[in-house]
Amino acid sequence: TGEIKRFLRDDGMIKVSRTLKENNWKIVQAMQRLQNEKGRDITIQELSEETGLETEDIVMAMEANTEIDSLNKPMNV
Amino acid sequence: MENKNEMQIVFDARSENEGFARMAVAAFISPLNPTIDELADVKTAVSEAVTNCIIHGYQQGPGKIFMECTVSGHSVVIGITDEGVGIINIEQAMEPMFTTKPELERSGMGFAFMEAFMDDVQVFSSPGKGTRVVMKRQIGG
Amino acid sequence: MENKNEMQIVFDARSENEGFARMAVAAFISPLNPTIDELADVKTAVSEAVTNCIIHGYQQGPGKIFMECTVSGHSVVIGITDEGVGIINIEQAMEPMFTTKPELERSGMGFAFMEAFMDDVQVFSSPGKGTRVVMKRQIGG
Ligand SMILES: Nc1ncnc2c1ncn2[C@@H]1O[C@H](COP(=O)(O)OP(=O)(O)O)[C@@H](O)[C@H]1O
Ligand SMILES: Nc1ncnc2c1ncn2[C@@H]1O[C@H](COP(=O)(O)OP(=O)(O)O)[C@@H](O)[C@H]1O
Ligand SMILES: [Mg+2]
Ligand SMILES: [Mg+2]
Repeated sequence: TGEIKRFLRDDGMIKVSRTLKENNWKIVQAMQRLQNEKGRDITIQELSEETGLETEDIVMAMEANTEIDSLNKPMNV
Repeated sequence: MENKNEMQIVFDARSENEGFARMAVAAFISPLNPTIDELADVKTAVSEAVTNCIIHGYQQGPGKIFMECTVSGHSVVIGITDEGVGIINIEQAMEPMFTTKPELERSGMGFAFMEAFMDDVQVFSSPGKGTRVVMKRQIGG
Repeated sequence: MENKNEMQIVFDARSENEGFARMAVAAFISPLNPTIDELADVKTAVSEAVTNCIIHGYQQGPGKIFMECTVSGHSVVIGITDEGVGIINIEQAMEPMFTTKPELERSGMGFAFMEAFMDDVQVFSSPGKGTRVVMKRQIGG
């Protein structure tokens, strides 16, 4: 079992995903860069091309972000 | 995407599933290549509708939430339904700031957010039977 | 999480929904706080099962895929079902390297991957009626 997994990872068949935090940092930076360059809202595809991350990883990282956002929100607005 | 793509989800009315519902819709519509803002808008609307089912529909008790999403061309339609207490006066419920649970965060702004973030929001409800919200949004085109 | 949490999804058998299915399961189990590796394992197993429904079950034609996920304690059970052509010899189908579509990438390793990445995999099938795969995995504890 361990062998198959190791084989797949070494082979690049399974992408060893970066941590959400690393992805997040990449995404936030890419978003600012692209937004400045294009002067408009960025699509998920553009972010994927810019960061080299799968759109799935971007959706995941954005979700992690909203959770952090809502934790930072004051409770009595 | 040329033709219609559909999904239906049934899940337990628990606050930990709010993130699941939001992500499931985000993942389902991401082949449309939404912008980051479009994605955030749709997720917020889904969150508000699902929270309403949990808090108001089922009064935080057990129950099932039914969600469907249909994509055709650039149009996204999302239905979110509970079999909870229902709403007596829908028009009043949809007024900004109207709430029957004033102790909650963002009180009374759920429907206002759904209407702000989606192109169209319709609410159907029968007291004692449940509530259904259908929201539409044009994405990426 | 103390008690059971359940979801069921029905979606169109299209390759663009593979990512959706994978993400939906990932999002649903994330309150269990899985490691990145646990998440990757479960996502790979779900991908393989869903791909099989699309490619073999429905032969890339139209159809619905039924997926459920139940979390109780640290245990995750995922069922993935199609109403496609079915499998005549399940034992043979599950042998590593066995495939009826040798032109595909990773030929014949789908079930081997599911077995490698999950604690338990069971396959039920009736020729002409469809196929059901039930996979279990202990997560985060
Ligand atoms: N699914 C539902 N079931 C029963 N009542 C609901 C439901 N959704 C909304 N309502 C009613 O509509 C009111 C307004 O909803 P909303 O605008 O989301 O504000 P809030 O959730 O902050 O009260 C709620 O206070 C509740 O009385
Ligand atoms: N859902 C399904 N419906 C019908 N046949 C299936 C299904 N899943 C698997 N099979 C059969 O089992 C074989 C082995 O599957 P798998 O191990 O995933 O390898 P592969 O998909 O590369 O062929 C397939 O080639 C196919 O004949
Ligand atoms: Mg509300
Ligand atoms: Mg396969």
